[in-house]
Amino acid sequence: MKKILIAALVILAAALPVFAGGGSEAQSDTIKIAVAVPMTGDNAEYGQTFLIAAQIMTEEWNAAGGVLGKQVEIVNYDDKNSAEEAASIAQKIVSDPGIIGVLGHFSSGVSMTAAPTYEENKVIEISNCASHPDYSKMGKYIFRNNTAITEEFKVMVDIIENDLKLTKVGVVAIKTDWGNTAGGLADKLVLASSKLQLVAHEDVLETSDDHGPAIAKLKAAGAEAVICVGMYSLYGPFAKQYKEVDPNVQLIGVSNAYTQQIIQLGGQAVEGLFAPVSFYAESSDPATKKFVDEFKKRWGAEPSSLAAQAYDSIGILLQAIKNTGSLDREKVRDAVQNINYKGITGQTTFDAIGDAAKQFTKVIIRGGKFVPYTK
Amino acid sequence: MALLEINNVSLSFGGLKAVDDVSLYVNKGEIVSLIGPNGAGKTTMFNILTGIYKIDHGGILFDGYPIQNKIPQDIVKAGISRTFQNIRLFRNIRVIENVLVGCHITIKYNFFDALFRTPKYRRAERQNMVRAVRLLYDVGLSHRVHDYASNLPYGEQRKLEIARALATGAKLILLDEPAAGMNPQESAELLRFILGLRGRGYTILMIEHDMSVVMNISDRIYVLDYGKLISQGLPQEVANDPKVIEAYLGGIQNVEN
Amino acid sequence: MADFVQQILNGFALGLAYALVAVGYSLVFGILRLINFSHGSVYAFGAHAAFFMVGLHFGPVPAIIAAMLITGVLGVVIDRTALAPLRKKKSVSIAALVTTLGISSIIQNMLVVIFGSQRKPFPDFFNFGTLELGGVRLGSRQLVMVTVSLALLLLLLMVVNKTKVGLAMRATAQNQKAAALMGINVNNIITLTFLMGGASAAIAGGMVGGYYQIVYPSMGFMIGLKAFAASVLGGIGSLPGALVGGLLVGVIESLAALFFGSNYRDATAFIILIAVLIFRPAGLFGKKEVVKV
Amino acid sequence: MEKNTEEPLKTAGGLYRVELFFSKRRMILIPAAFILFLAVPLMGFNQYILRIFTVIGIYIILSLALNLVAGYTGQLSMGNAAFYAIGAYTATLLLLRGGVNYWLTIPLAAVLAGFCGLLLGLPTFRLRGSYLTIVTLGFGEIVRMILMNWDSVTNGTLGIRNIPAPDFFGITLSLRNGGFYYLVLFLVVLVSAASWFIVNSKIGRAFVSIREDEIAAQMMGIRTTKYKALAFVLSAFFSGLAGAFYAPMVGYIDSNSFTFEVSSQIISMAILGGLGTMRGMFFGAAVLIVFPEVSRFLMDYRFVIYGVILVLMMRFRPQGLLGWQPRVPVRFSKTVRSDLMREGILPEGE
Repeated sequence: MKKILIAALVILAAALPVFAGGGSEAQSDTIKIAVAVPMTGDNAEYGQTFLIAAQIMTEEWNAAGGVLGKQVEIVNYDDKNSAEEAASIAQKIVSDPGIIGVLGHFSSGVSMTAAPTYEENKVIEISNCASHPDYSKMGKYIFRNNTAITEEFKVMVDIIENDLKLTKVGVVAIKTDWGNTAGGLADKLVLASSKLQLVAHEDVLETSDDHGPAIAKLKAAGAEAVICVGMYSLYGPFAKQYKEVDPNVQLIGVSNAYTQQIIQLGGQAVEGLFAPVSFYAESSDPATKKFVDEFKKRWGAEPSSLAAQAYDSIGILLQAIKNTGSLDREKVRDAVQNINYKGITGQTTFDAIGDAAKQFTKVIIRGGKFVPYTK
Repeated sequence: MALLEINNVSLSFGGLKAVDDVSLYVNKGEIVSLIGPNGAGKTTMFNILTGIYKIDHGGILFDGYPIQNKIPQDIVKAGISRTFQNIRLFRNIRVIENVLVGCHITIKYNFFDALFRTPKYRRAERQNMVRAVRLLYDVGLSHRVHDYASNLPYGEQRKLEIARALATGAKLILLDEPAAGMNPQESAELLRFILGLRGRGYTILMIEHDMSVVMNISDRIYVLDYGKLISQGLPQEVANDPKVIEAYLGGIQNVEN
Repeated sequence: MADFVQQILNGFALGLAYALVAVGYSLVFGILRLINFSHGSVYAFGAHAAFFMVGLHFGPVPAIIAAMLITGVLGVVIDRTALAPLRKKKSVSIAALVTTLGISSIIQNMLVVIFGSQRKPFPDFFNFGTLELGGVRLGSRQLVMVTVSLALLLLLLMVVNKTKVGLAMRATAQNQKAAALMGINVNNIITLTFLMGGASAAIAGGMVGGYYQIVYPSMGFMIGLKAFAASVLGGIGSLPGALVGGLLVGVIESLAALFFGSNYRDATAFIILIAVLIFRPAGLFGKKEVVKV
Repeated sequence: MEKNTEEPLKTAGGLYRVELFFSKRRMILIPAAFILFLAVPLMGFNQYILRIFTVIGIYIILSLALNLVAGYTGQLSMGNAAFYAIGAYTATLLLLRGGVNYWLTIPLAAVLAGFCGLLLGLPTFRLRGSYLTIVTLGFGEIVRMILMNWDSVTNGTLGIRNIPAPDFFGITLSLRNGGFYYLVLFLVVLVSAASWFIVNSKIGRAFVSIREDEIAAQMMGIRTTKYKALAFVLSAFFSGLAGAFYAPMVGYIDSNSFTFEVSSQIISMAILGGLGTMRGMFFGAAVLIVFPEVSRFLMDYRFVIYGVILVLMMRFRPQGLLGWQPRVPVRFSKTVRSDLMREGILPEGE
């Protein structure tokens, strides 16, 4: 029994630094925005680029005098793309009354885990990546500055139907919560098309780089075009292994395929891969150019469309605060809801449930580069 | 009727006959010694008796019931307990706890009695705690009750092993070289203690190299060599058996070669 | 049918990768009776070392040889700094096991710190073309993998069975005390074992890296677990066992993925493992140990 | 026989005095600590801190559960996350699909987890040491794969969301109102007490004897297979209990919450605190839950340091930070003392 007691005291001692950290919540002259994304772990590169994008946007505002006369401060949290971590971080964020909004989280599942906490405490959550259809339905304060995955698939179906004029479609999806939902939606849209035929759907594990069995089955089913539902890590190995079996297969990626990494990892094999994107880094738009140049300086490579959406998300949040003229959480939320924001990912408005509407550009990899698709 | 009766027991390990057609018996209240050169199969015999090894041929009767090839736990329950040549105490728990583990099968309560601390639990724990202290007192370890087994000097560890073996409530105690590593004074004391055990109704079968111990307290002696029984009888008879002398001297010669 | 044969071939290549990693577990377990949980990370380290060397414009063979050396040294460093002191203190086996878990975490996360956690392209060293026979393809990558793995395993077998050092290793595996009494420097033998384990991990890392043309810090986790399962399956401590275990796991896994979908493929190794252990606790090639009392 | 006058136990040293202090005043200190912990939600901590306290509670239960198997019985299980998962999923499914009352789901989930512990155990207990360890590891992975793929029951990789928080006499438990904190506190007290009662009985002594020397334990008549199975069942039961609590607290579960990393974290906690001690589990869980929270700034180095701590611990303090052997004498109850006195065999120093 006494042992329990010793331990109890030690717990208290060990927990002291937390109390000290948690206790100081002095009012400051800054407006805080949390960026809660994976900074370590397998998806760290995504999170790190989002943070850079967010910082660039905040610095632009701060250089112009901030919002409501206050400087904007980014508070970075590492959720490791883990639901459990995110749940803890969400608690931490809502415990800080200075934080008005959150950019995050990375995957839909993680974002949806944290969402109820934000909703309950009136903290605006804008995710630049979550694509699960149910995400934005989780509350009034929950917004998505990313297209719902359905919209992307519509474009992909259009590519197969009209640009490629192929009929037999296979779907490969990674076995994660996102991959499952998105893969299922891809199936649905292909089935809904009168011209297309869904010949096979294969799930692959993220923990394995060997996609042989899945490819064998897709090929056996006679797939001419394969919709790839995965993170950047899927495309390279999958394309390489597939092209060895069937050099003529046509691969179509989702918008997150738009990243330089897949060209590095896929090399020749990803030549001719299609992807629908809402942002194109080599666009001639001056705002885009400015961001891309600054981003390249800090990161060393071009921003992905998700990073661009992170950049715009912060812009939307700050613009909404400015439009409101106060930090009243309910009013800021309403301002986000009613915003009409011109950013580098196009003109953004939110519908009633908090989904952004976006325009897509089709890009294709040619000569080791993403280029806009033209016939 | 003999308390323990071993009939034509054989055991081989991949072609090597470790125990070859051995028969022996131990009467109730006897002190019987099993001697022989190193590698003669004495400890193997103990391992067979306690169910660690399964035999190939033969039979073992304890108290009239066959016990060959039973699992160790059933053999302890039947009433045979042992000590080990290379002491095997529960080193990181206290001396008293070692003996209480020995009391395991005499403590009659189940899991839920323990979980809810029923009167049955309290009664059994109390009785066995007293019993354990009594056993330690008997072997001369009452000053070590609270200590950890690993802190005990060698001689006391041997005593603790005996106390633990007695705690099981066994009738037949197998002692594997109880005097090993003891000085003459300690062995003399051990000798008195073993005689005392017999006085309290225990039967003892022991393996021992210390001839002063063997000759002084054994009622009868069996001699094993290369897994075979080469001699048996009263201490004096065995000591004068040329085969025994041969086996021991041969052993010495082998070492010297 | 062609698919079936193709998957057996794929599984064979995959299985050789498991076998290469499994060898490292077997070597160390054979001598120390220790599950070296850091081996998966050492393998990832080996792959990154090769990747790094390639970045310095080494050719494929020099890069892998350099990686072998570096990774072998890493193995030795692990043993000398973390495990040898435990042996000296005669610590319980759980302590060594936990130490290897800790080392695994250190190596994997240092790789993240240095190289980043993302997947990096590994050059396509071994692609000289593809043979096609009746719808079944045999790529040069597979051929290289098979050749190198078998050569390495043969070499290791030769070392263990035909050389004086190998004799000393086997003696140490049997009984450390007796080996020491016979004048064998047990510590040196253990060091050598870790050197060989590390070097074989680097070869495995280089081969698998070249096969999939990808390296990343967490690449060793799943393959490490599966390779360990493979080595237990074959009979841990036995080199032929590691090969057979690895091949079995690789082929069965590929076939399972073909027939039942990829969903359970990571579980395949463990299901086979548990099934085998229930019926043959010492694995397919392991010897039953006699209890000494 | 003889009379030995040398000091039986080293009784000098600060640690001994600390132990003695706690030992003598336990009747005051334990209730005091309990009241202190009861008062935690009233101390004005924010939700985040309360969550940390609650998570520590969960991991204390998980560590205590592992401790029964690994600490006392000496069988390292690397698959305890599986039992945690089984508890969480069972409770959730019973609640959502079976319509079972929340307060019933907790024991039912724990029982099913315990049953799975037995299922794992029966065929595998003749395996020793490393082999048993690898089987538990494999079991953990298999369970995770099943959770990930058995879509119709577990909802696959999507996991199960919107698990409602339980009501307690009309009050919905939440982190904010301290409800979950009190519930976990209650469970921690329950599991600690059960663990304490089991360990300090012939059952606990049988566990320890298996850890210390399995053969010698068999020679004491201990059915080692049965007790190993019991240790696994208890460990699984308590882990399942923790899982059943966890699910409604976070409101969602998926297979990623129960990976090998969870098992290995529980092991690290138990080892940091000291396997085979209960105090160590409290300490280990608290430190390893708080450490990542206060060390976020270290980023990727966090897990490097985590590894370094494990390695250094094993090298310099393998018994754990709080893993010393108590030196205060065994406490004899009054009745035992009077019995001993009557028989004239009361050991010295009593």
